[in-house]
Amino acid sequence: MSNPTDFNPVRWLMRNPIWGFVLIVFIFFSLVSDHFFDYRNFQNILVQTSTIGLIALGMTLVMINGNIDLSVGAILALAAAFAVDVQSWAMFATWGNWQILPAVCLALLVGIVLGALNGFIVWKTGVDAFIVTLGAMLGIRGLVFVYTGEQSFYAMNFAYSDFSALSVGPLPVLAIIFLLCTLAVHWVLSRTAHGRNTYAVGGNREAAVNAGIRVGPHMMVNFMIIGFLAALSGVLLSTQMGAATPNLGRDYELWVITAVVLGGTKLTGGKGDIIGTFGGVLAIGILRNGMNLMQVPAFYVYVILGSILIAVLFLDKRFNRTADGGLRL
Amino acid sequence: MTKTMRILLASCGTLALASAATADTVRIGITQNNVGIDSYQTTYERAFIAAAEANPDVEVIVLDAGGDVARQISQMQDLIQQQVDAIIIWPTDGQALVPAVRNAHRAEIPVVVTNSNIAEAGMEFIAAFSGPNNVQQGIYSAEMMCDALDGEGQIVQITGMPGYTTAIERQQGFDERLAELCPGVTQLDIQPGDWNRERAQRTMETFLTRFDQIDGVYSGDDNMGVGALNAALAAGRAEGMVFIGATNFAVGYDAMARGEYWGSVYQSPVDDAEAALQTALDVLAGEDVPKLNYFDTPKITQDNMDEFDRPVF
Amino acid sequence: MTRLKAGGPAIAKQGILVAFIVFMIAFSLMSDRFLSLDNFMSVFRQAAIIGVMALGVTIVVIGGNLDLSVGSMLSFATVLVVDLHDKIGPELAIPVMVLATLCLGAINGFLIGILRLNSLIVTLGMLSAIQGLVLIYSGGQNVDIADQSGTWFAIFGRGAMFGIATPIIIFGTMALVFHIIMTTMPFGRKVYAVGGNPTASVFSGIPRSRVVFTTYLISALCVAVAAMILGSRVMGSQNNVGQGYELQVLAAVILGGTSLLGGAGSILKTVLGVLMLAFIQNGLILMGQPYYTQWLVTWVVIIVAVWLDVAAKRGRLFSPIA
Amino acid sequence: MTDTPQQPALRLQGIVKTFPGVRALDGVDFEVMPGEVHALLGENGAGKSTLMKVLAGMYQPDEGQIMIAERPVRMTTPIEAKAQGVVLIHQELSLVPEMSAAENIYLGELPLKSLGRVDWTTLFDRSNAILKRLNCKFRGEVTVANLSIANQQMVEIARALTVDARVVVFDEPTASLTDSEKVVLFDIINDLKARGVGIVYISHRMDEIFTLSDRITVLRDGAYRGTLTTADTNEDEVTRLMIGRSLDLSRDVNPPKLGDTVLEVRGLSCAPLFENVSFAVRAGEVLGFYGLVGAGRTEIAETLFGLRSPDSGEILVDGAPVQISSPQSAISLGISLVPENRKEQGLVLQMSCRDNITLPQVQDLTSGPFVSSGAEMEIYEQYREKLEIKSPSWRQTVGVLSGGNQQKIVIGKWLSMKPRVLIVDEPTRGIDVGSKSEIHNLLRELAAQGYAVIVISSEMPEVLRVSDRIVAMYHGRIMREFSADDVTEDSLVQAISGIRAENAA
Repeated sequence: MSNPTDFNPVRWLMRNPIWGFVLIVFIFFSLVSDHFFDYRNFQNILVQTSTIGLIALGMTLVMINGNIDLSVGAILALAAAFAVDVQSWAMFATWGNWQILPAVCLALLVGIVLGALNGFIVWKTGVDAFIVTLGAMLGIRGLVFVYTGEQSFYAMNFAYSDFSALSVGPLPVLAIIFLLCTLAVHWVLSRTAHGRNTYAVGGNREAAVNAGIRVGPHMMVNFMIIGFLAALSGVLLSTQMGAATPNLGRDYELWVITAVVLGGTKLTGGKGDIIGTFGGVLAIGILRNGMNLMQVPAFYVYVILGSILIAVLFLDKRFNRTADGGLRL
Repeated sequence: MTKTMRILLASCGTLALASAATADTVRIGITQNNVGIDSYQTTYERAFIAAAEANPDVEVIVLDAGGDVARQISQMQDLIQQQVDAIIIWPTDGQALVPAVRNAHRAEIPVVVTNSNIAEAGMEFIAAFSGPNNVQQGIYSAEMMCDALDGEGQIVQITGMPGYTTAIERQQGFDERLAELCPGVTQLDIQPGDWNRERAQRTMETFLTRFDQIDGVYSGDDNMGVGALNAALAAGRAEGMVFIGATNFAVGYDAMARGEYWGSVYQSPVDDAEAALQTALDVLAGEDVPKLNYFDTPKITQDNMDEFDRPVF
Repeated sequence: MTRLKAGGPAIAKQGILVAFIVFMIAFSLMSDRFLSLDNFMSVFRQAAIIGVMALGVTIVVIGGNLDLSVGSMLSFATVLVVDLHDKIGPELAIPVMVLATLCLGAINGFLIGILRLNSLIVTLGMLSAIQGLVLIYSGGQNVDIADQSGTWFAIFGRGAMFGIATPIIIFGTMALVFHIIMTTMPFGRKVYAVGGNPTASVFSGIPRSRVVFTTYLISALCVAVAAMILGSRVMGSQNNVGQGYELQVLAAVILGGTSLLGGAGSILKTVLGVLMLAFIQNGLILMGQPYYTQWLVTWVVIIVAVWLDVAAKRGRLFSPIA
Repeated sequence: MTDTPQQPALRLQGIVKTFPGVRALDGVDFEVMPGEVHALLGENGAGKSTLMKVLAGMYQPDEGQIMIAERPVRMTTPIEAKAQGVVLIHQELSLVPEMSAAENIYLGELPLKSLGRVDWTTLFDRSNAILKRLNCKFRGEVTVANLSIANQQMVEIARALTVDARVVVFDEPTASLTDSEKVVLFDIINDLKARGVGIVYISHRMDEIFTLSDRITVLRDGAYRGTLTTADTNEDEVTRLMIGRSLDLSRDVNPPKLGDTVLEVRGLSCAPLFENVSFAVRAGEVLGFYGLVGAGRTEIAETLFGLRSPDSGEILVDGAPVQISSPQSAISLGISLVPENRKEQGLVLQMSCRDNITLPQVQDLTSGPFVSSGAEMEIYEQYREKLEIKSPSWRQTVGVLSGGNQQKIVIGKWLSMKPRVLIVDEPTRGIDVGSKSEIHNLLRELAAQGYAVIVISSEMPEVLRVSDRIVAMYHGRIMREFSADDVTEDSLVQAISGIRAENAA
C-alpha cells in the first residue's frame, strides 16, 4: 500500500522499470516514425495488445500465486473454435444475431472449465503447475484438432466480425473490454480479499494455510480466471478474424509470460501487480507496432525482442536488489 | 461483375487521393505468412523486394506475420493506419483474414491476395488474387501418382503443417482427384510432416515399419518428400517406390535428376512475387484485373525436367 | 515435526517405469508391428536427437535452472554445420559449429550463472534472439549439402557400427558418460548440490557460478552433437528445424522425474522419458491413430507419471493442501 | 471471565495421531487453565509440533478429545480453532512479506465490505489499535518486508490478539528476539495471563520457562511423561523427564593449552554492518562473540569466510596478511564456517548424510576422475563416530534428521576439512536440550584438540559455558573483550546494550 502523499516518480520508476521503458520506446518511435504518434495508431496498439494483454492479466494472478499456466494459447484456440462454431449449430438457427450469445457463453465456459481442470489437478496432485500446464498445452491443442478436424471455422454472420470494428466514443470496443478487464483485475488484486490472498498464497504458502486460507480452491479460482480470460481473448480474437483457426495462439504463453515478467511479477510468486503487467504488455505492443511501422526486418525483430527481454530483466535486478546485503552468493 | 467494378472504381479513387498526397510513387504494403519457415518464402520476399526496387515509382513496406494470424491482423491494421496505396497479403489463414481484408476494403485500400487464397467469404473484398492454385497442384500430384503407378497400388501421404491453408488445399485436391481418377490406388495413411524434412523422415520411417508394401509417397512439398526419400533409401526400400511432391525445391530437382524422385509441381517464388506486385500495380493503374490470377505451376517429372531451371531454393 | 516416511511399494516410486511398461504392453497388444527389433531400432534412432539434447537439459535442470533455448540453438547449429559443410568442408565445419554453439551456451551461462538472472526468462529471450540469428545468418534460405552420398559427414546420422545406427551409439554413449559424470564424478555431485541448495553450496565452498555456467556449456555441447546427427541425417536444414524441440525435450526430462526445483533427477530416467515419448509417437502411428492423439496421450502420461512420482515421495496419493 | 478458575480453558485427552509408519502422538493429555502459563517441553521429535497442529486444527487426531471449557469440540481448520479461541503463534515466521502488517494480522479473515472488498478503514483501525496495545512503534500500513525480524514477530503476536483468545500457543517465540524484545514479549504474555487467557509456551530455553511458566508438561517420543508445577521443580528434574537421563551442564574448567595466534583481524570494516573490528584467536581456545541480533557478528564471520568484501582492514592467518575473496580461498586458508541457518545455508537437505559431509572436498576425494566411494565412507564413518551422529545409514537424506544431528553433520563437514579456525554461528539454535549440551561439549573438546574456535551466540548461558574469552558487540563495533574468569552477566549485558558506549560518549 503506497501512500499517495509520498509518491516519488523516480523511485516509482525504479520499482517499475518497465514504465520507464514504455516511455522511452514511446518517445523513440514518436520521433523516428511518421505514423506512430497518431491517435488511430494508439487505438491499434490497444486492440493489438488486448489479446496478449487479457491473458497476461490472468497470468499475473497465477504467477503471484507461484504457479504458471502454459496452456493459455491452446485454451484460446479451443474457445475461439467454440465461439465461431456454435453460432452455426442448428438449434440456434432461428435466433438471428442472438445466436452469437450462446456461442460466446459456451466458449467462455470452456475456458473456465479447462482452467478449473488445470487448477484441480495442481491442487489435488501437488504436481508443479509448470508440468501440469505443459501437459495441458499439448493435450488441449490436441482437443482443438479433434474438435475442428484441422479445419478453420468461419462465422457466417458478419455481425460477429463487425463487433470487433465497433467503437464507443473514441475507443474501439475491444480496447474498452481490455481496459475494463484490466481495471477489474486490478481491483480484484488490490481491493478484494481474494486478491490479497493471492499474495499470501504465493508469498508464504505455509502462512496462508495457517491463516485458514484454502490454498487449493484459491489457486483453482485463479486458474479459472486465467481460463476465462484466455477464452475471452480467444473470442475477441475470433471476432477480429470472423473465424477460428486450429493453430491460433501458438507460442502466446511465452509472450504472455514475457509481458508479465517484464511487468515485474516474480516467477517465484508473492510479488507483482497489474500496473506492471499492463506496462509489460504495452511495452511489447509498442515495440511490435513501432518496428512494423519502421519496417524492421522480421529476422531482426526476433533478436531485438529477445535482447530487450534479457536487458529489462537485468535492469530490474540492478534496481531492485534484494536485501541480501551484498552477500556474495 | 458490378461489384468488382465498384471496387476498381473505389481503388482508383484511393489512388487518386494517394497520388495527390505522395507525388507519383505508390506505397504498397505486403504482409507475408512466415518468411523464415522455408526457402520458398524467403526467395519470394527477395524477389518481391528486387522487383519493387527495379521500379522507381514503387515504395514497399515489407512485413512478416511469422505464421501468426493475430500478428497478421495487427499488421493489416498498421498498414491501413499508414494509408498505403495497396496491400498485398499472403494470408496465414484463408478464413481468419477475411474481416481484416474487409477493413482494408472499407478504408478503400485495394487488397491483392498472394500465393494462397482468401476464403470464399472474403472474395468480394479483394481486388484480386495472384498465385498458384494449391488445389490444382494437389490434382496434378494425384494425376502424376496415378500415372506412375498405372492406377494400382498402395500409397501414403505426408502433409504440411496441420491447420494451414496450403497444406489443407493440396491434400484436398490430391485426395479428391486420386479417388476419382484412380480408385485402384489406396491411401494407407496420412500423417503430417510439418513442412519439416526431419519430421517427414521420421513419419516415413514409421510408415515403413507399419506397412510392408508402399508403392508411392505423396508429400505436401519436396522438402518433406526428400525426407521421405531419405527414410526409404536408408531402409533399402526406395527401389520402385514413387515419390511425388509439390513446390519443386532444389533438393527435389536433384533427386529427380538422380532418378530417385518421380515428380513434383514446379512453382517459382520469383514468378509468384513478381505476379503479385504486377497485379497490385495493375489494380492501382485502374486496369481491369481478373479476380483470380493463377500463374502456371506445371508438373515436373524426370521426363520433362530439362525444360525447367534448377530451383534457386 | 513428524516426518512422513516415503511409503508404498518400491515400484510405486518409479512412476515413469510403470507407465513405460504399461505402454509397451499396450502397444504390443494393439499393433503386431510394434514389438520388433527393427521398429525398436528405428524408434531409438528417431529418439536420438531429442535424447541427446535432453541429456544436457537434464543436467541444467538438476542444477536448478531451465533451458528453453535449445530448440532455436539446434536450428542454429544445424544450419551452421550444413552450410559450412560445403563451404569449408566437414572437418572444419564441425569444430566451427561446436565452438559457435558453445558460445551461445556461454552467453546463457554468463547471464544465468554469473549475473544470476532468471533462467526461464533468459532462455526464453535467447530462444527468440537465436532464432533471429539463424535467419539473419542464412538469409532465410534452406541449406543443403550438395554431395549427399559422398561425404563422410553422413556417418553421424546415417552410418552404423556393428549393425547399430550411429545416432543410437552416440546417444547411448553420451547417456552412459553423463550418467557416470553425474553419479560418480565431483562435477556431478556439485551440480546436485547447487541445484538442491545453492546457498548451502556456496557456504560449502562450491563455485556455484562456475558450476551453473558449465551446465549450460554442456547443454550447448549436447545441442551441437544433436545438430551433427540431425544435419547428417537430413543432409540439409531449415531455419526453424528445432522449433518446438525445447518443449519436447523438457517434456522428456520431466517425464524422467527430474524435479524442476533442481537437485534431483537422473540421466538414465531421462533416457526412459525420451524413449517413452518416442514410443508413444511411434506406437500411435503404427496403430493408425491421427497425429493429435499423441498430444492427448502425452498430456495424460506426463501428469500421471509425475503424479505417481510426487505421490510416492510424499507417501500419499493426494496433495495435503486444503 | 465467566469460567470458574477450576475449569480448564482447554483440555486434551488421550490424543493419538499416527502417520504412515510413525506414531507421532501416543495418548497425550494436556490442559491449560485460564490465566496460566503452561510450558510444553520435549526434545525435537517428541511430538510438540504435532500436538500444536492438532490444537490449531491443522491435523485431526486419530483418537482422543479436545475440550474447550469442558465442551468437546472438533476443529478441522485453523480458522475453526481460532473461532474457538485457540490461537497458534508459529515458530517460523508465518508472514507474507509483500503484504502490509495489517493484512498479515488479519490474514485469512480480512474485514470485508460487499463484493468481497477489503474494508481498509476497519482493517487499519483495528490493527493499529492492536499494535498500539503491543507498544509497537510501526503502523499497520507498513509492508512486512520492510520490518525488522523482531517487529515481524510482533505482527505475528498481534494476530493472536485479533480474537478474544481463550488459549494462545507460543511456539519458540524468542528464537529470533533480542533480550530487550524478549522483555516486551514477556510483558505481553503476562498481560494476557492477567486477562485470564491460557498460555501454552513452547521453548527449549530453560531460563525462560522457569521465569514465565506456572506448570510444565513434558513429552518424550510422542508420549506424555508428566506435568510438574514450576515452583516445585528444577531444571534437572525437567531435563531428566525430557531426555530420560540427567545432564552435565557444568563448564569444563580445565585451562586451555593455548597455541599460537592462528587468525588475527585488524581494523576490519564493512560499513554499515561493522566497523573497525579487531580481535585475535589462538589455537586451543574458544572465542565467544556475544551480542544482539544484528550487531554485526554474523557479518564478520561471513567476511572471514569470503562471502563479503570488507571496505578496509586486514586479516592475518598465522601472522601473514591474506586476501579472502571467496569461500574457496577461506577454505584453503583453513577457515571454515558453520552457518547460522542450518537448513538454508548449511545443508543440501535432499542429499545423503555422507555426501553432505564430504561436499566441500568432493573435488579432492577422487581416484582418477571418479569420486572415491571408499574415501568418502571412511570420512563419513570417522565423523559419524566422533560426533555420535545418529543416522540409520549413510544414504539417509539429511532433511529427515533431527536438528542436533543435522548440526553435527555441518560441524562434521568442516572438521573433515581439518580447518585451523572453526567459526560456529549460533551452534544450538532450534536444538533440544540434550543435543545442546553435546554440542557444547564438542566445541570445548575441539578447542582442546588445538582448533581455534569462534562461537557466535545470542544465548548468554551458551557463551558463558563454552568460551575462554568473550567479545561483546554492539551496533557493529566491539565494545569489550572479557576473559572467562572475569566476565559477569551484568557486565556482558551492559556491553551488548551499548551502555558503555553511552557512558563513554
